[in-house]
Amino acid sequence: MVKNMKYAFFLGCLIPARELSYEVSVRKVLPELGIELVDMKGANCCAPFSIQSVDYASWLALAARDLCLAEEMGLDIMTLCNDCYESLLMVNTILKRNPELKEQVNQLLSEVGKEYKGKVDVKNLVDVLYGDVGVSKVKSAIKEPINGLKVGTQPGCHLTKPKRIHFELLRGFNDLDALVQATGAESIPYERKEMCCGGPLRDINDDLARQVSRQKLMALKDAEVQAVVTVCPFCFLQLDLGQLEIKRHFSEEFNLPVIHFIELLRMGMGMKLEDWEIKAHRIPITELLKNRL
Amino acid sequence: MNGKAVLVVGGGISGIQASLDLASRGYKVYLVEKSPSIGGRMAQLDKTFPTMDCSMCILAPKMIDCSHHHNVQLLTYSEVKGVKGSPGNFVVTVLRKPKFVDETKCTGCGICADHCPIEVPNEFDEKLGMRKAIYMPFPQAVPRAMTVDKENCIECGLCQKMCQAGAVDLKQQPQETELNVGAIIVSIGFDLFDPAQIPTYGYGRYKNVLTALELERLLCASGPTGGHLIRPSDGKIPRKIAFIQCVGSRDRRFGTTYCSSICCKYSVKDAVLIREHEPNTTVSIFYIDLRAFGKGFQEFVNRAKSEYGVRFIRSSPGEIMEDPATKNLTIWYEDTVAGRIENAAFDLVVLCPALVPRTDAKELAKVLGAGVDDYGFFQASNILTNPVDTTVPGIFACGYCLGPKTGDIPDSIMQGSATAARVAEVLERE
Amino acid sequence: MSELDLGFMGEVANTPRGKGVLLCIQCGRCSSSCPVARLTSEHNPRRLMEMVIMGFKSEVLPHQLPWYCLSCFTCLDRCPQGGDVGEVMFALRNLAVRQGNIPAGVAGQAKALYETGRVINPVRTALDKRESLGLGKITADGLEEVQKILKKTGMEKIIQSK
Amino acid sequence: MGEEEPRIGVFICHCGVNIGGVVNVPEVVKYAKTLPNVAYSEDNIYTCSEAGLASIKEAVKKHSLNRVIVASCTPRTHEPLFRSACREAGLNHYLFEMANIREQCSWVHAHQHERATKKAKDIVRMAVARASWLTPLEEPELEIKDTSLVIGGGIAGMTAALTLANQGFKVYLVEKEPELGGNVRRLHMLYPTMQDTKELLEPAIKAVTTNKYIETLPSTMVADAKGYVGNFKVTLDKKGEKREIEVGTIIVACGAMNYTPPKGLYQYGVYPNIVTQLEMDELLRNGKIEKAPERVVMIQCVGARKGEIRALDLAGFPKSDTARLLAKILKAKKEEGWPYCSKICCMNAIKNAILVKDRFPETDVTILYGDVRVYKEYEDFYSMAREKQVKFVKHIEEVTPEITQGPEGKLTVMAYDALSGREMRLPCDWVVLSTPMIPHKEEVILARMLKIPISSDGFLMEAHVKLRPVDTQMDGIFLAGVASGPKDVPESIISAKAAAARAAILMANKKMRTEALTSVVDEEQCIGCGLCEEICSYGAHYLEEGKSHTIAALCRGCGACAAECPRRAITMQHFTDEQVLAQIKAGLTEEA
Repeated sequence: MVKNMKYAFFLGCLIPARELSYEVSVRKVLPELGIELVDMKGANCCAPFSIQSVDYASWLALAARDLCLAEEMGLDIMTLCNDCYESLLMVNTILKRNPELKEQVNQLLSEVGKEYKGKVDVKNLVDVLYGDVGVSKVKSAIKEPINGLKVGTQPGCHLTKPKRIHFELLRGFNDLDALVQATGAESIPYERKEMCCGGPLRDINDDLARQVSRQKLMALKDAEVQAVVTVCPFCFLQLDLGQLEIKRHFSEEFNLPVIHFIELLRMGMGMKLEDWEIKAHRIPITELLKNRL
Repeated sequence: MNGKAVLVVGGGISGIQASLDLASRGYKVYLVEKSPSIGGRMAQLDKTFPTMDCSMCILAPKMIDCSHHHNVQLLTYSEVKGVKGSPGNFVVTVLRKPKFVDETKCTGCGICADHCPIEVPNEFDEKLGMRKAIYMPFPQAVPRAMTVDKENCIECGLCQKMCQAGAVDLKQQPQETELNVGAIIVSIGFDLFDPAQIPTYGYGRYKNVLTALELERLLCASGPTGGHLIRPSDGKIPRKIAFIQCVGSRDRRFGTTYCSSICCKYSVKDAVLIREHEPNTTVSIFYIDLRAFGKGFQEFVNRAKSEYGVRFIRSSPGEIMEDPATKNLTIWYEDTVAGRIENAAFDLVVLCPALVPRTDAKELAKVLGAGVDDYGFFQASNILTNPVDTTVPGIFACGYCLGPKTGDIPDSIMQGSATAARVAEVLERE
Repeated sequence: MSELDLGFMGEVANTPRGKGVLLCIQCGRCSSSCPVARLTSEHNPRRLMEMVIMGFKSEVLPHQLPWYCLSCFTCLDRCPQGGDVGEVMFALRNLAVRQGNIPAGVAGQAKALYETGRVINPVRTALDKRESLGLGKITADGLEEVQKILKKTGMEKIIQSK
Repeated sequence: MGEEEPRIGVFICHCGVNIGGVVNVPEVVKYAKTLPNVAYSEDNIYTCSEAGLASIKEAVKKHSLNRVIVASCTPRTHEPLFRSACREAGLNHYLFEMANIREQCSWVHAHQHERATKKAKDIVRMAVARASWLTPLEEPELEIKDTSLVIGGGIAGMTAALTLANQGFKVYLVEKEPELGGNVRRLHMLYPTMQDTKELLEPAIKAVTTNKYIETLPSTMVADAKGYVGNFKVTLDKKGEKREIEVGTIIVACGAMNYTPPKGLYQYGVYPNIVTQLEMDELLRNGKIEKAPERVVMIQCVGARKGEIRALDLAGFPKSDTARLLAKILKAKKEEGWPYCSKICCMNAIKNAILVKDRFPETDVTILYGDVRVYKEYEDFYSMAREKQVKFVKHIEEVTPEITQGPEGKLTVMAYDALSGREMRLPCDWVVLSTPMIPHKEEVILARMLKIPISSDGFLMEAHVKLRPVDTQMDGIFLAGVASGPKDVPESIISAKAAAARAAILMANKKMRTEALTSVVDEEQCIGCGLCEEICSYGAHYLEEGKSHTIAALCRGCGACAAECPRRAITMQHFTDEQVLAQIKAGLTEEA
């Protein structure tokens, strides 16, 4: 059975603004694996946790509006950012289960001529690669396996928690590890894998945010990994940029390179990173990947 | 003997009590037990509160009473397959699984087991100890006869050759027996919630995380370690032990919203036993609400605190982490009264899992046509006024298969006697 | 000693994400699992639930307490009662915002959302880079609709009041 | 000594490793064989196992043994078993003797293998010396009357009476009040179903009063009880009108009462709106709370889980004046509180909280607890209350909540919230105290009359708290309902049915055998001084024509009379002077 490999591509806010290299890699790699991405014209911000903290109804309505756009396109959504993913997924789940709430949200949406019907699904990059493409196909696409690289993966909280939502969709905690292994790299288990990167506390209590990241980095260091592999751009930012901040505030240096999973996959598929993309990593990756860059 | 017969399904303490009361009252009793021996959960325990009697020592006489009573017929290693009829006239089909040993010939000498080459984990010891493929689950088993575990048997025939009584019969076939009975009592007991369902506690991954029943076997003089309290990873005596309450109990995630009723109490007992076994070992009990209700328990808790120095911490820990090198365990918890989040290292952690319905409870309920409650326990026809009647007239239930109806041994015994009374009421009325 | 607010628990419980507070049995699994609570004694989700139950409204809403939560949802997975502590935090923040307690960072994002339809906007150099890489333009096609929605829900007022 | 020479068989048990791991059992066997009159000895892994018992029977036949000794554990649990093995082997079971080398040897000397072995030999030698003097005894057979007396017409008593009547036994149901129903009458609704108590009581009362086998005797007390299992003679007193009945069994379902705090405890009796849960139940039932209260505060464990009663106070059960002693303790407890958890108060408080909430949804109900002990499925009842927005607050129990009254009669409770570490000021309209269920005076009088011991918590004591929860130490007398400790309705019903089942066994069999271990009076020696009658706790001695006589069925074989008798006219069967002295002498003799 041929799966529908065409997605409404939800970029979110952070990636197009600050992590262009992520976007570029996704646009390069996914078509090679038979995934067609269609940009969502007129999409708004997913209403992440900061916005949810302000107002509940606005969250539902804004996320539902994005879901409506996908419904109009007749496509399931694929996100890159965990925040976007969780926000859209939760609203989709809540509204599908609660007709009364759906009615209220549609009342808000009628204001802008939209109606949420509950016809599309929300997926994340990992879901698409693991579930649609499949680990074996990913593996067969690897031309230059990343052998010998020991990494710790950071799936990020909102890819897997709360379990009652994610497990129902049969999306597991170890999907990312399977994909990492498929590239030839080794995913090393470490304590506190489920722990948050600390990012959400940025701008609220920067010091605490850094302390959380520090705990996570210490656990990774203890497991003697060579790099961290992330999916979520916020995790990436927090762990990558965060190391510089930790150095500044705690005089503690981890020097642990952080890599987007898609970059790992891209290199494995034999597509070299460009110079500006290498430099987008604040913790240099040149030493680690010198033979592949 | 008044010629009327009763079927009791399940040979634990409440089934035994019901059987003995009915048999002494003059009824013929068929006691059907799924496993090779009667005795049930109580047989697995080390000591019982508050007299600190050795559990087996006070149970064994009752088990033997059952086997000696002229009105009791034991049908061990057997299962109920079908029920027809109505109160006063049930026809029950019982499947007698082959033990591959003739119970009438076997003396239980155990020479066969000495020569059996196959060793497998012993279910009676919660798989902490080993048994042979031909075995008796425990030394005081009733009936005292060996059983061949055909799943693991390689049919080498050594047991047959060694048996001087000629009791081993590897060609024995399953038999179906039809019994005519006036009433039926269900007393199939409970299973334990599998703590591996709460991955943050590491049961199954961490060697030194045990269930409370496993601990009972470790403390028991006839258990796999001969009563020496040692931890599984390295055989050393644990110096710091923690008990964690409500592992699966009071938990909506698994549908086990009820309180299992016995864990707080047995934990305090185990803690005191441990302190008596190993005075240099400290014990901490992590609890949410310390449910020391029932005769003498509050006083016992007070003594555990003041005389035995058992530490009680009001907290349900978030997670346990293992040091891969030492296999020591770190518990992350919040002392909720102090409001402090802390972590502490322990040598051994004992989880107190919820008590859940037997895996075959639903199947048996179906065979009997009896209802089960939301949790899967046998439903009482009226929890206030008819607490030991099932939803089917003439079929009664006692012990933990009714759910955590306070659940400890005296309650199980009272329920066993109460079902005997109900049976007499029904059968004498006719 | 602050005066207890009798209705605070009910107020929280009646919000869409706050019902979990009624399920809390104060077991402490959330607090001992919370990555922030392990770092600072200021944040303790279990104690926060207790303060809501008891009605310490004036100690909860005007302060930073509900804003320490990472929304990592570890507590949601571990709460045996399905008490959804992390969700209750959203309910508390929603109420806090209505009392004017909104951290600058959050207020900034909300403002950006209203003005641009996005919470984070690219700087000039990023826009140039996009163009040079041939990536699509960032448009404000949906902005008008976003503003209509935010006006309708009343969030616009909150944003403007800051 | 009997006519034939004693031929003693000694069976020494390893009890797995319980004994075998400490005592050198084979060595003890070897030693036993050297003792006088020992014809045979062997060791067993578990003598109590079927194989062990079979071995005893075989040896009795093969070696013509006429005395059997098992050296193993305690006779308390295992003597009946070995005795029946002897019987099956054709030996009078009073020719059996037990030597305890586990509790009295291997367990207490676990680390001294050699000395433990020596002690085991001593114990076995003593048993052998005694066994040589054992004589066969016959157990008297008693007729059991198939009528029963149930004391107490509460839910437990009515259930027990109906259960027996349904089996065709005649039952006298005695209730001190003019109406049946007991404590449940005072309740409004029953948790967790929130069923009206009438729905429970009315059908039960109707079933009892219309049952042809039950004679209901309201406004009646038990004035006196004599006799023994199968043959009790009970004097009933209905407002001065005496009547004697004869019954085979007695079920005590005399209930308990709710503890009323003394004036001043938690300001009870000082301010008007401070009530117990039971009083609150009545107020709610009668619609006495008309105006919606702003807040109701409930305080758990008032007078419970407090104070210590030393078990010693009640040990022994001396005849002298138990009632006085107990009254003294009861009084002391009233000041200090009761040490046990009353088990049902948490659910009771929740029930009343829900009733208040259902009536006045806007009223805040705050329950101050130490532990929420909602065991079994009552957890769901607790959840239901929380979903109705009842507040549960763990307070620091060590600090007694302070209750004050403001100007307009408004109460204020000051307490510490243990879980937020904050002091709380709770202005409220009602304070409800959850007080425990406690034994009442009639129970103490009954206990004395029926010679049932009382446990350290003041309730009637079971024969064995674990294994015989509805039996008493007195054959033919059983316990039902809260007489033996706090229980809720379903638990009371279960215990009543259990008691009825146990009583029915005796009555259905119509006869039973009793222990032969009783006192025997040598009339020639007896001077009729009456000391034995006075000392006996069980009423087993009586004087007639200047001589003492023993009622065998009542005698528990304690030996107090034999020790007290100035003329040594009393012999304890199975513990004769010869037997005991031989044993002591052997104990003082060094190992050969």
